[in-house]
Amino acid sequence: MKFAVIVFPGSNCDRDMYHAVTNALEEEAELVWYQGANLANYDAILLPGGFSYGDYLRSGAIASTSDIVTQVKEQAALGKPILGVCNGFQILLESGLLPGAMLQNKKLKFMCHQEGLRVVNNTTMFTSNYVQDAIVSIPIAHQEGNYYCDEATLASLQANNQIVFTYQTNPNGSVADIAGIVNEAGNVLGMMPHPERASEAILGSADGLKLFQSILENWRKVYVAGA
Amino acid sequence: MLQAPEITPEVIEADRVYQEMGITDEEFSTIKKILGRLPNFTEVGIFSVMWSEHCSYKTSKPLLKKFPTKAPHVLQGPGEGAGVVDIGDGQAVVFKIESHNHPSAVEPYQGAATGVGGIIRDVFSMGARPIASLNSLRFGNLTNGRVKYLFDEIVHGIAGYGNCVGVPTVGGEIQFDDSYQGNPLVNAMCVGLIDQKDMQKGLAAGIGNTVLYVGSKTGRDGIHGATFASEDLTEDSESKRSSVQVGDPFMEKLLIEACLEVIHSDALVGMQDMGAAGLTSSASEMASKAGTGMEMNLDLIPQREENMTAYEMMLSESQERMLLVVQKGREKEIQDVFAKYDLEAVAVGHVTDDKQFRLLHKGEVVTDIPVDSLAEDAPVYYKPSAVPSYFEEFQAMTEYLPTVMDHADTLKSLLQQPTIASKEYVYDQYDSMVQANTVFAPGSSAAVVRVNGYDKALAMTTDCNSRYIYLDPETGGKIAVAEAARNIICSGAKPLALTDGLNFGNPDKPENFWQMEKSVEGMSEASLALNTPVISGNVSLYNESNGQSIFPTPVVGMVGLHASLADITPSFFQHIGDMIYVIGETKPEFGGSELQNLLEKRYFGKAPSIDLAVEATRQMQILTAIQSDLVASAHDLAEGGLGVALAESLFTDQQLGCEVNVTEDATAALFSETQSRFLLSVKPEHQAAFEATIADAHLLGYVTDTSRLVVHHNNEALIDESVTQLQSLWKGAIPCLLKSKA
Amino acid sequence: MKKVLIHITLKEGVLDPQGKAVQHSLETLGYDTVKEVRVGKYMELVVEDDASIEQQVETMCEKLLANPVIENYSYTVEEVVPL
Amino acid sequence: MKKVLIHITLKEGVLDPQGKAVQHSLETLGYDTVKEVRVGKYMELVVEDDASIEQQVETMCEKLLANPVIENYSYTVEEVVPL
Ligand SMILES: Nc1ncnc2c1ncn2[C@@H]1O[C@H](COP(=O)(O)OP(=O)(O)O)[C@@H](O)[C@H]1O
Ligand SMILES: [Mg+2]
Repeated sequence: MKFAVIVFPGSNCDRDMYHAVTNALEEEAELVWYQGANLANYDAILLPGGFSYGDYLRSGAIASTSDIVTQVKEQAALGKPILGVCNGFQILLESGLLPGAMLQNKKLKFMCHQEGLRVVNNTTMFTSNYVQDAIVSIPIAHQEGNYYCDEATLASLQANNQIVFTYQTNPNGSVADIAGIVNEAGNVLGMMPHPERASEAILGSADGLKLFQSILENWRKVYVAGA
Repeated sequence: MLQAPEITPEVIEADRVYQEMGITDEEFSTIKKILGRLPNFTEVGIFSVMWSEHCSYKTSKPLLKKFPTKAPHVLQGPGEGAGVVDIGDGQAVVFKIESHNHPSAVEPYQGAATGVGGIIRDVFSMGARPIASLNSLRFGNLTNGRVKYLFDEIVHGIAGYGNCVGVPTVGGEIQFDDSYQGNPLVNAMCVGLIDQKDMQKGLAAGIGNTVLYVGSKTGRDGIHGATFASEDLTEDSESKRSSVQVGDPFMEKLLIEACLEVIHSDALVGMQDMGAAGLTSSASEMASKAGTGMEMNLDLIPQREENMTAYEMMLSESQERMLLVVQKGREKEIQDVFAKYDLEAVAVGHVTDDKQFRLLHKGEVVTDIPVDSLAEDAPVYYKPSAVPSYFEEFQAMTEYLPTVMDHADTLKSLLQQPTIASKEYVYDQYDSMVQANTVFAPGSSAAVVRVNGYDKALAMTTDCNSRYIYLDPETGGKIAVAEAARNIICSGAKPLALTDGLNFGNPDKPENFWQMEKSVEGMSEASLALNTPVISGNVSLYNESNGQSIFPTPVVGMVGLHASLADITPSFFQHIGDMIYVIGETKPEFGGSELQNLLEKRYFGKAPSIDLAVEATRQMQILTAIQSDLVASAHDLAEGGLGVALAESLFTDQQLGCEVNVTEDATAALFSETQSRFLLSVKPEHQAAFEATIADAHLLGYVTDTSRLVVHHNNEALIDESVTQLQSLWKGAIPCLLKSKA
Repeated sequence: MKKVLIHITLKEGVLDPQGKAVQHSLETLGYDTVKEVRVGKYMELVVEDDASIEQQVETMCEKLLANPVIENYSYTVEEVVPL
Repeated sequence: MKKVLIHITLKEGVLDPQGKAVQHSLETLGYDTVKEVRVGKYMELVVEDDASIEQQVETMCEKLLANPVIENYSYTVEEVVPL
């Protein structure tokens, strides 16, 4: 399986994501500069964390206007798995691929530590390797991770089972403890915690690896004969 | 502010305008001799920044010569952007520490942020990828409103910049003492990783080669920052606020990626960042080091503001700028790489053969100076030194022996002293994990960052107990180096080398100069004894406010190498039933201790003594034990002594406890700060092998499952406290102080 | 040249953590007469003259400068007074 | 009740990385008529009526709301129109 890791100016978890796929998952990945790429060549698209465009204006806002996001939308419409982590999630929100918006953390400070997450939906292509309602340890590192959406949107997220991860102890003020959501079709996941930083035990947790393994297994089921 | 280029050379001399730029009468006549004529306004400005303490080390040079700087594993010692040390496999580690004290006192957020940015540039301009940042901070008393503001904003600034550029902040240290009230210290350290074949030097070699300017445009910010850093902080500093620089970490991130891409091109000849004294120092140093000259046309310099003078452009300290020298005719290859990152690389000059530093502006030659004179002819001052009377008084005192009635209460108070208390409030704001190599994030003795793809890791730490150095600079200097090495050893790594950040008061006061002299001597001795040469560093003088000097604070930044990932050792107790040992004898030593601070609210008497031979032997024994897999956890004993170390070893979410027994004087056993001691835990099956490896190991007790810290004295209960409760006091202390009303 | 002044504010009903924090700090400083604080953005753009300037500013706000999920915007256009 | 509108802007000559990035992004989106962007803050305070309100706002700005080292501020006081 071939993953694209999109690199925007200011992305800084791009190499981490690449490492998680190539070394921990042991699949193929490419760092794809945001200009001049053709995303049709990849089986899955990863939008890494960091500070695209310095997080100036609003996190993810400037990146969301770039041409490559138009391509991401096209690939999403084809049903390919798209994962946005942290700044990647913010870009997905700003571009309208996922509903809602990010506000500053309620304590107005950047926060970086391991966080306990609950897998509230293990039926997605990103979470099928987790046990439903399992508690996993995956770090967060953000200043604008306070997920906001209006009540109608929240109701529809809940009705469609689009909430995938919630925080055990809400660190940032997110509506309904939301840490990660999928789109209605289920192939676009945005999450603030960093599974790529939790893909090897030596880094403190390997709980994030299952997420990448889920993507791989579900892809194999569809595309690899006999799998 | 001085910015009147129409002031003629004659007026400069007659009205001694140069004095306002920090040039003395003698220095001015030297300049006249060098040029064979009167310097113009721009030239005086250029000399003033290049000959400032910050750039020329004119008062500290004689001291820095004392540092041992060579060893077979040192690939680059002091003299370049950062020092470089061999770590095998054709790789090297690059590191340096730098102060940003004065800017941070004036505008704490931006001062700290640009400090981080500056040291990161020093590292990637060597061709290394920055892989970790650390910082060493000093503040006054956290009950003071201004101190709270400085503290919050400085931390916020470090986080704001470091998180955005994507370099994990993995460690550091913070101490609080009244002497830093108006003059906080912000020392930032950056560690980089490089393939030895990619090592760059800041050389303007090759006559005719092109000089490229890359990065942010030049504005009027930071003009005279270097000279500003070389003066006392006075009320007047408020009015120098126009020198405040603003950092752009996004620009820095683009520069990192572009510069690290460009180093693979053989069209690149040399690269240097524009740090202190901006364009002036980077350009003149690159030429001087290469034995060439340089000519630049200032009309071509990208400018952010209108009508900038030559003087302003040359002295500007706008951030995020780099100077490159590239082969003539191959500029395009380099420019294309920068263009990918939306960066313009502008040709602004060329390398010449006449060893002159020549600048053109609006068709006129505005500067024509022998380039070597800027770097090499800077004056060197041998300042008088005098033993301060306080030192003689302290040495003559009888041993200070505190009386402690309730050891449990005292332990709780010590855990809440801000210098000892948890710094989680601070480091939670730092992205300590980006790059996905952080094995030990802040909170450990030393930070550990693995070298991805290899079975090895780097340990790093910053340390400096300035109270000991105040009491006895020579002994304190030794302790600072030894303590850094202890932290590295405890993590299971071998110390490689150190970088030093020398923060002192006004060196014109003989007592201050004596402190500098003695602490450098002590540090040098310890560096030799522990085989950790000094490979880079920084000097920050005139750290005073309202006439009061800071405690002498020569910060040590040290890096060590884990020969294997298997050697990485935590500083917390690991398993129920493990045996707890303290290594080394304990004497009643309380001068400069946290207990003295707690009980007396001041420091006096003698600093704890240190025997470097014992230190070196013990460190090697412990490393051997760790490498033989005999040690479950290792923690050095520092502020607050054994009591605090025991508590800290239990502060995990594992719910462990301990039960230990101390003999003789309980106060000394628990709170003395005798040096060269360690707290180790060992699995019972390793007892014999462990005791055979380590001399001076005293069995204290065991790790328990009770989640209580229990200390017996001569087998009678002395302390029996809930670990959870101790931990919450320790964790809550700083947030609680910050919330308290001023 | 025109100067465009843009105000971007959080929509009513959207929690404003920054405004809350500012209000709290003001209270701590003794300003308890301050009942509410909302923090927004203010931008000044220098734009070349153009008949359709208002419409352009509007699309800039829609596309980039404001996030319609949480923010409102308003703007005014002024003459740039030459110095 | 009064409503206080406060504008906080960077002093002239102080680098505005955010404004630069926004301008560049607008340029990329085709708005190359935008020559400069400066980003500041805008705050709305609801404050109890008081004769010395202006002076109070001034000290709030000096002490907390603006950073006088790099920022300027200005404000206007309005009546709160009851709904
Ligand atoms: N206290 C010190 N100990 C050892 N080396 C030092 C010390 N201070 C400065 N140096 C070295 O002198 C050189 C010049 O330092 P500095 O001017 O601070 O560097 P830069 O110009 O990159 O900011 C560097 O190589 C630095 O490592
Ligand atoms: Mg430098």
